[in-house]
Amino acid sequence: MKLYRRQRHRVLQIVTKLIIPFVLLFALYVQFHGDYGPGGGFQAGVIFASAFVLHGLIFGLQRTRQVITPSMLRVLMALGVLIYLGTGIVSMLLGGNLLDYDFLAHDPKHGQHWGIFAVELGVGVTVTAVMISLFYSFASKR
Amino acid sequence: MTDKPAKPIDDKQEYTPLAKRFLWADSSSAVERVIFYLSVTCTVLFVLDFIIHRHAYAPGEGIPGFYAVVGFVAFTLIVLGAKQLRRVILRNEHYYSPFSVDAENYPDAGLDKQQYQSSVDDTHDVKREGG
Amino acid sequence: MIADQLPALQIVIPMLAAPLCVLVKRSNACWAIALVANVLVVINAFALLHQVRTDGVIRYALGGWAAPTGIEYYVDTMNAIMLLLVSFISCVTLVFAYTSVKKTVVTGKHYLFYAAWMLCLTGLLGISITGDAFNVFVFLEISSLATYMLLAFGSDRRALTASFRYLIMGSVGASFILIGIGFLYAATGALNMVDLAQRIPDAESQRAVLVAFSFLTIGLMIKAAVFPLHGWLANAYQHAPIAVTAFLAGTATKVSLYVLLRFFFSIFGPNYSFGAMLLNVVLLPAAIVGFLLLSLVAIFQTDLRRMLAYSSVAQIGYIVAAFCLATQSGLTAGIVHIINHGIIKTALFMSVGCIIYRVGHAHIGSLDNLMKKMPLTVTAFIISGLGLIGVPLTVGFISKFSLIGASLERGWWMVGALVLVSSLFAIVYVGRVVEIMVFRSSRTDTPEPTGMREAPMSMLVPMYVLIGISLWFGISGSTTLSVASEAAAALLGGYQ
Amino acid sequence: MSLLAPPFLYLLAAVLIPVLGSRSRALLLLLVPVFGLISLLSYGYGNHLVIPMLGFELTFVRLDKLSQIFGIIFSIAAFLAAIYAWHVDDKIQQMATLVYAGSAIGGVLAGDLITLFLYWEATAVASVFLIWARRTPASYATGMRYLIIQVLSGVLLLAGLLLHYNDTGSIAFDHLGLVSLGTWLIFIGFGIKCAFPLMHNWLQDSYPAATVTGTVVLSAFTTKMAVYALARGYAGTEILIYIGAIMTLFPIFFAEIENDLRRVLAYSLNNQLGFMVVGVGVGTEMALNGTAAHAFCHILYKALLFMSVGAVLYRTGTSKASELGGLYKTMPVTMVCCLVGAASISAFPLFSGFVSKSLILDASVSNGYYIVWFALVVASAGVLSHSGIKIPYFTFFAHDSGKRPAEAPMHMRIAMIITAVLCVFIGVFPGALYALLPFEVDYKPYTVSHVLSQMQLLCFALLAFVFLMRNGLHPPEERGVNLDSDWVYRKLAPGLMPAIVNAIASTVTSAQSSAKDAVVSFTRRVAGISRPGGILSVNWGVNSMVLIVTVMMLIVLLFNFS
Repeated sequence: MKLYRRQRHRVLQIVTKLIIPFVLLFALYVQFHGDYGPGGGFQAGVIFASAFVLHGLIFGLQRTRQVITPSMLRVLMALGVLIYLGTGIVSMLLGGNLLDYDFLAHDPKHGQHWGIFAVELGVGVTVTAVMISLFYSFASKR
Repeated sequence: MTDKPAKPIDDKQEYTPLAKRFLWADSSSAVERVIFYLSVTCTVLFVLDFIIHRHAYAPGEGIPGFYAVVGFVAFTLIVLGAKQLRRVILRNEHYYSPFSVDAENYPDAGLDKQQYQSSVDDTHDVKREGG
Repeated sequence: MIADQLPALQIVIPMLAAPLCVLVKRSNACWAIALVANVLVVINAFALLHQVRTDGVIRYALGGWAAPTGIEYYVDTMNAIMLLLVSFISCVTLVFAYTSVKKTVVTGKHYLFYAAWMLCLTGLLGISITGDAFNVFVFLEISSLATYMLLAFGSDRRALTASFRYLIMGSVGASFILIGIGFLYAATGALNMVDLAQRIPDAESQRAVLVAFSFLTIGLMIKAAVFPLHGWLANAYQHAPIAVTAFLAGTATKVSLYVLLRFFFSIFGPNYSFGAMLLNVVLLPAAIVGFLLLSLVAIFQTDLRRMLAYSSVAQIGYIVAAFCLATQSGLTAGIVHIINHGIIKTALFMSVGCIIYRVGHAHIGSLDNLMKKMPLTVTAFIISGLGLIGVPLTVGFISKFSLIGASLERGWWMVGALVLVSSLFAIVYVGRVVEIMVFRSSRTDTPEPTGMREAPMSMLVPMYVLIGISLWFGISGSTTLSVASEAAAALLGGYQ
Repeated sequence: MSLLAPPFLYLLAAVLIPVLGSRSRALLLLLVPVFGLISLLSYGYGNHLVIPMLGFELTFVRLDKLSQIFGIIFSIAAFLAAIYAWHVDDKIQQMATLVYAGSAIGGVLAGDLITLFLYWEATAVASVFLIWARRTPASYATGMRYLIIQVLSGVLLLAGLLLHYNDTGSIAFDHLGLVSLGTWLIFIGFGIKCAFPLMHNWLQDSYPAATVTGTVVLSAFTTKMAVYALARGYAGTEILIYIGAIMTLFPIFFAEIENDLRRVLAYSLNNQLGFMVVGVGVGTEMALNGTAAHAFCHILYKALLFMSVGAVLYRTGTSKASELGGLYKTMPVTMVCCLVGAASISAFPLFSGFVSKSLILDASVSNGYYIVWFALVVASAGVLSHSGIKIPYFTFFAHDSGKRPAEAPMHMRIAMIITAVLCVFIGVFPGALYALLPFEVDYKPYTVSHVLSQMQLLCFALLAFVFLMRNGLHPPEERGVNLDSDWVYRKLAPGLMPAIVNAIASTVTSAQSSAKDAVVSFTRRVAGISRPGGILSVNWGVNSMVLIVTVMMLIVLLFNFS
């Protein structure tokens, strides 16, 4: 059977397609479980990005770039920082110091929870975006 | 660059009245006469020293003719001394160049070189050089 | 309420501006965002300085976690001055950058340029404001990474190598600092500066503290470009976009010098640094040789930016020498010179920027008769050049006057005398440029570039703002002197 | 109101220069000294304008009779120079003139050492532009030398005042005396500006390099400000008497053989300063009166001489005696003014030099300094030789150079005539000058014995001149450069001793080549390592930078662990 160039790694491609959702899911787990157990934005971001790296390795950079474009990455990078800082600013607006999560909810404990959640989200988004764009720039021939 | 005019305007009649009063400086006989007057003045001053009692402060100042001798001798020694000094320290004009102004001409931009014209003429006829 | 949040706002505002620039992406809008953020930061810094001078030290616990546990921002007169200086210089250079960046930086990347600028500003302000030793390192890295990027925006290909060299040296320096902080943590178990200052006297004899001290010395010397470790500076300043050079020349090395002050005076304490540790045996010779030798080197440079870069290293030598006196008046002199040199060197680089904007290069030999074409720019260069020399009624004189006075007071005659000798060098290197720009008539063999005119207003105005301030500080020197001497007292007094 | 104090008025006007048109600038230059003088005279004696600055109380106007007379003559000099420079259309020169004159006046009005220092440096920086304004490479080099020496003087003053302040806790500028290292440094700082022997070259080096009008301005201020400073701080310091005596004598010889007339005048300026310094050194009321009076007269007649030589330079393009001669035919007004100046500086009775110089001579003799007095008498004869005879004779008479330049422009003639009239006026009515002097004057210059002795001295000196010319003994004017002590730093140091090394090495033949090479290359090497591409300014590679870091780390560790 003559294989077209795109079909050459069919097995890998199909397996990858199966794996990627789980990788993403695991990343989300690490992300949102970060405030209770081991994990957090940094790790989650890397794992999340690794799904895209895998996609890029198997399907080629071109297709990954279509999935998540560099300009989108740039937006995500900025967005992550904004989420992080936004949390801090909101806590300031609510009467606390910068990043003082106690003020984010009525109960300081809940506040801490929400605060860490938001901040880790911001970190996660930025790390994901940065990792992927690092991959893009190393993998591209230019 | 030459500063000499092609043909010096040298008609003595055209000099200003003030300049005409000094034309004697070009005639050697007049100069001789001036020197003669100078000698007479000197003699008179020297003789006066014996007649008039000068007030003396420093030792020796009261000796008649003190200033005359000092004036003559000091002047002579200074000139002769300087002449000897020159033998030691005179160097070519380019000795320090290009770091010294000795060897260069004054830049024309700062000058207004003009040749003399008789005062009868209008100033706009003045011939300019350089610039 | 907002008065309590000033220390946080100082960092948050520029940090917020950076991602906004990335999102907005339009060149002019980015510039506007950055400028607005910067103006707010200046006002904020001014308010902080005022607050500190009236109410005393401000301690701001991040996240509400009190000092030894959490990170805190610690503001006394010393770093309030630094905050104001850095944010102000950034502000004026940013205005200045508007026109010049359009010419030098590739059009599509302006938003990255301004974002990097804001990050760099964040880093520099963060270094100045934080009261946590590890946080210093973090902000140092933020500012350094942003700086590498800003340097690489230079239109010249050599900008890349210059940036790379700075990257290597900057990383080496930052690692040294990190290692130093790590050792300190190992020895004392503290990262908060106030806490460190209290614990170090007990741990003084430990090897780890000694090693930490040595690593910090070298690391900070690299970052501050003190004499033998200044190699990265000349290239970086020469090839970076000129607005960046102006910005960095006024701020980056000064902030590193501030960190040096913090560590050696507040944390280790002058008795330890300059008594037990013989810091002046290393720093003082380096500083003196630096300001003598590099003033000499500056004389021979052919590129204006490079000349000013070497002169910067020489000026840093003055500042470090002043620190080494380790007295109240010595520190005052050093701090005053940090302020004054920051202002005049920025103004000088701005005037060079104007020249490059119109002439296209900064080759000293072919700037003849520039006075005719760009009188305002050249006048600015002359005025700030006089300040660099230390002519009376300029800021440079205030600095030099207090430095020499301090060295005499300490009994170190030679330092004062050598400072004067190197001022004579400064006369030569500034005078040479002035003579060419003002008096040397254009050579006839090169064709006159047509249509050469004065630099645009957007470049001239910020430059003259700085010059106006420098003249004001020069004429009424007591303003800066009194603030600086408060700061020096705060440093020598240690943490309350 | 305080902005209208004399020094500030000048500085304010200087700021206006760039925005004014050509003629209004010249007019401003003319008006400022007038208003400055009015403003000066409107102040009462005492301290005014005490402003806190640099953490000190600085006194910007301290008016007493000593500073007043200097302030007045500086204003007059600025005014005359402005007339003379009416034609100049050069913002830089005009600005420099204003700043320079203003800071010189500020210097004499300064009530404390810091203010004095501020103006001291300002004069240095402003005046160098008058030299650079010639706009030639040579004038640049000369200006640079001048600037460095002037700033060095300021630096010494600064160091001295800091030491003095450390010693006494006072920055007041009153009598200092040579009592400590600080006051010695201040003294040397003053001495440099006052062109003490062996520190004098900057004067002869730079004045001939300035512009036509610049030299006139330069001649008035710097050195006289130094004389004032000495009179204020070191009156009665005996060493000054001998310094002054040497200053009056040695420049005579150099002036005698110098070819550039402006340099002749610079040497003669030096010689006249000697008289003033002797006066300061004697330090009695009469002597200080003499110093002030002589400074007053000297500024006028020296400006007059520089103006006339400048006018010649302006019209012919040269001020070299060997290129000039016979100019009286076409520049008679200039010639007559020059003669008045020459007569004044030679102290002929009825001219200004006579009434001021004799004060100093009498002060020195009545205090028993006979040798110094004799030196001054000899120097008086010497003054006649170079300024009295040489300048007018070789410029306007002597052999005809064939040059027929036009008469000096109208404004120059006006300036010269006013100055000449002032010289004669002071000579004829000395009372007017004496009224301005710092102390009560009880002195009659026109006594029979005094006039007689002076006339004898001068006439016989003239006779000697005739005698020497007749016998061909007078040195002819030759183009060339005369060495002076600046040779040390202009030739010896830069060429750095290859000659000496050669001499030593030739005796020690084995060491010859290596030693010579070493010394010759030393200066080059200093420049070599500093030039772009030299080791100090080459782009250091990452490897070498890291190596340096390592070495530094080792050093630091060595010190910290020892």
